[in-house]
Amino acid sequence: MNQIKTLFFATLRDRAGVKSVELEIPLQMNVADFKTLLIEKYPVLSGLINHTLVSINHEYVFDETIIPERAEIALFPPVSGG
Amino acid sequence: MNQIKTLFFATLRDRAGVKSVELEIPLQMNVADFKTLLIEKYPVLSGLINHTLVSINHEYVFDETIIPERAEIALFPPVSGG
Amino acid sequence: MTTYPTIFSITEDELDLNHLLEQITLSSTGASAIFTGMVRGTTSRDNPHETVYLEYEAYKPMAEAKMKQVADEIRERWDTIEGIAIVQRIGKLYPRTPTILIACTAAHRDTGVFDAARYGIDRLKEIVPVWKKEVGPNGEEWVEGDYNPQLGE
Amino acid sequence: MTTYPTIFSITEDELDLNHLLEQITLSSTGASAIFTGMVRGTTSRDNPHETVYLEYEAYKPMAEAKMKQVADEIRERWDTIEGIAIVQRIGKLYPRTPTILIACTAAHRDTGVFDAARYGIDRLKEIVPVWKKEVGPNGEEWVEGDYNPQLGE
Repeated sequence: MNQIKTLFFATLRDRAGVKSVELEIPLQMNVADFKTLLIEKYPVLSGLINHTLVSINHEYVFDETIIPERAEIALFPPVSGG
Repeated sequence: MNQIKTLFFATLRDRAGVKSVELEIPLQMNVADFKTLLIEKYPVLSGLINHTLVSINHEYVFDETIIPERAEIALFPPVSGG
Repeated sequence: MTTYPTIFSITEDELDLNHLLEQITLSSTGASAIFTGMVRGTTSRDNPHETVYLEYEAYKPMAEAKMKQVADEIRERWDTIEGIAIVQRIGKLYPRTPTILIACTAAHRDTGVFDAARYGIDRLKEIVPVWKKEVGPNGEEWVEGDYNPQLGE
Repeated sequence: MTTYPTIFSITEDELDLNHLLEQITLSSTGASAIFTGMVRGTTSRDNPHETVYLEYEAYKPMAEAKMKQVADEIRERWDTIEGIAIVQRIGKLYPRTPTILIACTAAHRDTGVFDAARYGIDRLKEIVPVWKKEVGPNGEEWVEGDYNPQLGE
């Protein structure tokens, strides 16, 4: 299994009610499957997940990206800084 | 006669050795004739005069402009601020 | 060989333009273009509304990495740029407060320093993970961006 | 009705960017573009040379009138501009010192605020009666501009 850390920001943190969580996921899981897993765990995120950006270790990633071991994954809406 | 004040800046001041001078000039004199008069008074300016900007009462003027009464005339090289 | 200063940070402190500019000014520098964004109290365009304050949050280590990336992108596009400073202020910020700054310096003003700053602020707003919750007279809501980064961004 | 602030001055004092920006930021302001020019110690382009210091002088009342004119020209061209600050520092100024500033503010960054600042600095360098004498390791000379104002400028 792969021990990862997941961070939630902005809308996603407010909705899930959690800032960060440590999870065990299968090795070689891709981001699309990870999103499915997350929605099972946090059904309240289901309406947001298609509008969510995902980063791994501070780089943007996409559905087909394989999650490396001990990754720091972050989930957040399109950015609105400035 | 028209009593005017003439100011010299930058290269022109250094060359003429004067910052400002009060002069009496004929009424209705234009700028071209005034330049001629100035070169008679300050021959050292003759090499610079074609490269000199002239203002009257804080506005740029040209050879054909008639000098109004009690004008403040300034002579200076193309500006180089910034 | 001169090394060119690149400053980037996420901070809760007031932006000090004088100090930031001083840090990116070299002996060869003759020009700077600086952009700042401020909290608007009154917005007229699109959806007119009043803002009491904005609450900014950042994913700090990734935000600083993306700021560095924006600086690198600027240097790839304009090799005339000398110093670059990028600062995002976070926390609870009231109208009229500067919240973001990007400053670029160069020897001369006609070699892209304005374009570089403009490019920089556009990119910062696309890829730097910072968000703001807007608090108005009638409640609060997260402001949503609309850019989806592509692979490699 | 809002009146938009326009600040212009010739000064011997240090430029304070924070204070100038604060003075032209309204509750409706969301963006500023600021240009500063600095004294270069080392110039590589055209005629490479070293500068020990520059000595600036101005025809002050006309310079302030022409700064106001530049601000008016900006407002004619970009009706989105809210505040404008223009300051020229004069006196004996050493490398790395900011000597001129033009700042424009607007509600949003995409309505000409960068172009307005760019236009402003180009015009200031054409029509504002300020000159500088350059003092280098081998003596001093007046820097010459090359723009000839036309009737009505």
